[in-house]
Amino acid sequence: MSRFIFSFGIFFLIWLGFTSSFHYQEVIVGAFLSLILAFLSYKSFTERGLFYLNPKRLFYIIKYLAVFTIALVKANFDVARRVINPKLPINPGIVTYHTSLKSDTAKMFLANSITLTPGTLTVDVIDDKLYIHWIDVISEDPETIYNEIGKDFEEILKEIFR
Amino acid sequence: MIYIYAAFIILAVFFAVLRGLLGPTTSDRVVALDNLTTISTAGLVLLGFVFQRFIYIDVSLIYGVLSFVGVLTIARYLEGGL
Amino acid sequence: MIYYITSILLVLIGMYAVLVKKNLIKIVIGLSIVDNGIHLLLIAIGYVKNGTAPIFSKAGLQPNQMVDPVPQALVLTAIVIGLAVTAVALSLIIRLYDHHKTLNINKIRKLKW
Amino acid sequence: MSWLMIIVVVLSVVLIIAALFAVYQKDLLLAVIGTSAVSVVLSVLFYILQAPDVALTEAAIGVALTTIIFVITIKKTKRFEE
Amino acid sequence: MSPVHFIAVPLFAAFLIPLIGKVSKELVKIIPGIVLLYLSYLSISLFPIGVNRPIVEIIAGFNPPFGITLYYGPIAAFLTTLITLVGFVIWLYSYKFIIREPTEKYYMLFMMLITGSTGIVLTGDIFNLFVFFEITSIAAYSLTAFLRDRDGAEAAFKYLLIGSFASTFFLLAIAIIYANIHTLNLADIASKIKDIPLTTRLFILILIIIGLGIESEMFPLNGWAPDAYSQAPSPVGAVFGGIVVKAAIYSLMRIIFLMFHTADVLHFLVVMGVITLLIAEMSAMKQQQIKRMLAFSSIGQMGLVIIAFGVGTEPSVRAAMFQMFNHALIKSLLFFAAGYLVFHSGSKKISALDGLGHDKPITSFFFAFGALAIIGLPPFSGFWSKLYILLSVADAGLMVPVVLILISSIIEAVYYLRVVSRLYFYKEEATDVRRTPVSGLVAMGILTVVILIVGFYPNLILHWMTPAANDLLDKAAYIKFGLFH
Amino acid sequence: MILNILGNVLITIGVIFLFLGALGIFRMPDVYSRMQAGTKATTLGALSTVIGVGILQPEWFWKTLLIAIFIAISNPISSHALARGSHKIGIKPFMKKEGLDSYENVSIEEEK
Amino acid sequence: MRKVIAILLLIIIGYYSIDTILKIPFGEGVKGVGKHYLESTIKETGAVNSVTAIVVSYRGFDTLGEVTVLFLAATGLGAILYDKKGKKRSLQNASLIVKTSSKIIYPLIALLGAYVFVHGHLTPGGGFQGGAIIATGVLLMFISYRSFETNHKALSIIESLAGMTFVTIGFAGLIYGTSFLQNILPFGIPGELFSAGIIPLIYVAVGFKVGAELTALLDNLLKTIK
Repeated sequence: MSRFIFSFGIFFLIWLGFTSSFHYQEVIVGAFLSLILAFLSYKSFTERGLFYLNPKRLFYIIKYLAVFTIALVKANFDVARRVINPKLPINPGIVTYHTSLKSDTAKMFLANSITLTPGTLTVDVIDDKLYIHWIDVISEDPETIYNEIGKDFEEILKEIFR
Repeated sequence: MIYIYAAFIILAVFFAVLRGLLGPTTSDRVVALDNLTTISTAGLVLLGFVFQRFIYIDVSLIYGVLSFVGVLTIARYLEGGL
Repeated sequence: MIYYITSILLVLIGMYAVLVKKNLIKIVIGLSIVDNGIHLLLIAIGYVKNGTAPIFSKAGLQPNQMVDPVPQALVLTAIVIGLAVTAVALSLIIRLYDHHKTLNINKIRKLKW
Repeated sequence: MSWLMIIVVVLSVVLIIAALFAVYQKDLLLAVIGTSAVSVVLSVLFYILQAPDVALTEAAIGVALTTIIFVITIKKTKRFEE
Repeated sequence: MSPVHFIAVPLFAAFLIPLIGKVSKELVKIIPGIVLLYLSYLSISLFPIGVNRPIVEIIAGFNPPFGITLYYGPIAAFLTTLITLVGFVIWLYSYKFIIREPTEKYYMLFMMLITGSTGIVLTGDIFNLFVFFEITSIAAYSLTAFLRDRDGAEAAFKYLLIGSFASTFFLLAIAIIYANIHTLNLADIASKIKDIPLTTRLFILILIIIGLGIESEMFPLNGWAPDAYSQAPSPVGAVFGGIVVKAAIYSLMRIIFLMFHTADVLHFLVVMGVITLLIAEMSAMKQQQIKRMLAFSSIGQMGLVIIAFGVGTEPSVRAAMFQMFNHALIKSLLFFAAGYLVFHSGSKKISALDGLGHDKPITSFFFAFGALAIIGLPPFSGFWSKLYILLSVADAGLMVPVVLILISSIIEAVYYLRVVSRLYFYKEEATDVRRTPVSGLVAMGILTVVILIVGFYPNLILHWMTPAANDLLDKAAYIKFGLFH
Repeated sequence: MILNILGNVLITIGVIFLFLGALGIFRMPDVYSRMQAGTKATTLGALSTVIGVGILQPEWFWKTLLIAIFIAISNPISSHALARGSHKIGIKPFMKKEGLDSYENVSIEEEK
Repeated sequence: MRKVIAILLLIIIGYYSIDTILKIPFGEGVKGVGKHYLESTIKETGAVNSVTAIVVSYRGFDTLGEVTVLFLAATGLGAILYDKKGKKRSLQNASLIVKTSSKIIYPLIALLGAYVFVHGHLTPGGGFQGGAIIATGVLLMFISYRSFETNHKALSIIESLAGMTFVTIGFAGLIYGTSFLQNILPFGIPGELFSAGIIPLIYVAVGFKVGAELTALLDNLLKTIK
């Protein structure tokens, strides 16, 4: 039930975003469509439902967004640096990253975040191992990899999906 | 202002197309295509702003969604899925 | 003007592919390029300088600043028809490939071409 | 020449290049990527020609569906032209 | 009671069939028959009205040239009647002939083919014509490839290639027309066509002749036809010969007479018709397969019709219409008979038909009957139409075509009689014990009876041809009715 | 006024990064590095352009935000799928030192 | 040889078409039928989007034909690729990221499709585009999950019912109005969601139909024959 309400809410919000209008007809049709869609797909859409709306989790979600944005901007300046000056030392390679996250959604967010942060690109996720293409492999030590690549995200995501 | 935007976008399209033409492997070209669609998505929003029509934004939205599926299909083909 | 020339060039490139290429899928690609060229031509015909889309979504839009909606409606129909034809053609290709194990038009010569 | 005109010229050139690429490429998958690029650029051109309806349709059908059915067919048959 | 039923009802049936298919497979087979029966009834009851005064049916409540109109004039009345009747007979024949799965899809495609053909005949809007053309052709492509054990896919691909090329040209022509005179209604275009510069008009004419000529099997554009006819299931061959080509040729002639009615164009048509006729008959002579032979013969007959239209006088157009009517019936009969002959002999070759006349007397009789009718021997109906065409062409002073038509008739007689003689005068032990189903025989019987009746009383049909011919020739009336109803 | 400047600045940044992304895929040495440059720079570029437009035109904001969110989700995914695909068809990453490819011997496990 | 002939042919075609087309004035005001449509769209159909008004109302018959063409393509594909032995998709596993994300994105794409076809008379888009978007969403699931199956029976029932709805709306116009496909509902206030008479109804039917058809088409194409 909580999953159903959660998906309905998300769909409805997105509908409002699509129409950008609070005209009563739009709202009615939107609610109706969201209801049908939520009924059809709530099982696959979300694993946990309303669980994400816990204030503590909301706080972490906001924190996650902030960290993510900063990382994205940093990553871009990194890219800019490399693009403008391709002579910079690089040492590309694919490394294994062990994650302790359990939920699939969490892993997906972690992988996407890693892709968008400086110098890394997720190639595959198998069980709890992420294979990451790293443009400048500093070391192959799992501890260093963990700290360098995904520590910030993983800690926050752990809180969100706990 | 608009000239600067246009210049940058044209240059971006130029390099993406160049990579698409040169790209030694298939993946390179698909990356170029993906890039081209992303540039177009942003460019369409900008153009919509220039034309001052709100409804044009819809096109951009759908563009983003569908080109994503297209690229994903090609990627799945490459990895032997599909 | 540039639209007209571009569209005709597209049509010609597509027709070249259809007439010269031996590969079945290439031929269908050529057909779809020809279609695209004609669609561009139609839309360019309907364009009006400094016009805007024929959608009265906000106040103050006058019909005389709008581009011609008719070619757009025609192109919508034509695009869908093009998709249908492409789909049928590709399914035929799949069947031909199952039968002959080749996509080369010269090797599928049970019937005279 | 206004900035829009320059963009249109660039896009037209890209369009022709992509079409030629699609026709001349021996690898059918790349040819399909070429047609996809043709559709992408074409849809931007439709947008500039103030036809959002058509641009949307081209995005939905040209960029996504046509590409996808071509890719599926290639998967079912053969990727390289003899 | 309005002409829109001709399009909407079969379409509704096509949409309905999958639903019915969930309930009963047998019902799926019956529904097209019911629909076609209703349409035949409708066409016969609307016929006298349409002949007296064209019915212009407005779609969606917008007056022409803004909305789409259906123009149900004498010629359209005649052709819809022909299409629905032939369609009904073809359904009757298919009832037992199409046993291969997926039958449901066969009937859906068949219904949509009928929709498309009637649409081509009825519509009064050039882009709508294009849409119906596409419906017809896509249905035809799929039906050509319907049987899996033949080279149907190859023939269908060839057909599709040529067909899409044609439709591209047609679309280009529509684009140019719209760009110049900003209208799509046929009557409106006809009244404004003079505003287009001459060279542009010429280019449009060429595009349209290529675009529509392909479906009407005009000479350099008919490469698809023999393969498609021979690889498709027999009833589908009958559909092509009896329905699709007729609709296509009508639309071509309608556009030419409305927009480009000049002496030069008509002469060009005569020349094309003669070339089509001669080449087709020569090729038919050489064929080893019976259905390919029928296909070439069909192309030849279309050449004859094009010549008659090209002469452009009232008697010649009348004769052309009559010939179209005869050809639709006789060619369907021939395809039906050939279908079962091929089925019984187990081979598509003409040489495999030896002695079937003794083994399968009824089917063979129908084939022989059709062959004699299409050659144009009295008292069959084919005789009259050929005679009228010859007379009208001679009246117009075109002696060379007359001679060539006569020569081609002799060629035609030779190759048809060759098949008939093989059927009856060669002895061979036949072992096939399968019977021709009753529904097939009934279908052939109906056609035979109609051919005989028309053969004895040609005025029965010819009487209605005069308004039809006038309808085609009288551009002013078309514009008047089409625009201001 | 401030919104106006902010929006224009965002768009400018976005456009520059779009350009840099394209330049990146042009100049980088191998597919994976190109993907990295392409994904990151175009994602930020598109995000910032789109949001910039949303700020300039306040009633468009929600829709542009949706586009931005969608781009942020979909871009890395397609990039990842492409990287995986490239590796599967045997495109080796450019490496200075041998043996840094820990993904080399991992095969796709079958779906249960 | 074939190349030379083709190029010669193309040069001829190209010359004449360029010659013809360059005579067409570019960008000079709307004339003829188009002008009338622009001036009277709101008055005569109640739709804000003239293109939609033309597609569904003025030239609604074309749209019926268009729907038929797509239906025909789906049917024809089914007939051409028919196989008695039943068919199965062969898919390798997608990666976890793709799987998880397509689960999340798929309903959103469906919602977007629904948005597009419900708002056909107000914004760009309409039934075809909406249907195509929904089918693309389903395709996303097809390529991510090997076990994802659509209910064929339901699809074909949706297809049939939607098609019949379209024709029935047409006949309703014939019975309660004066002509086939005529608008028999009130126009409402232009710009609102519930306006423009039968246009939204037709577009919803078309959307469902196109979505179901394209899904069936893709499904048919994805399944191997062996």
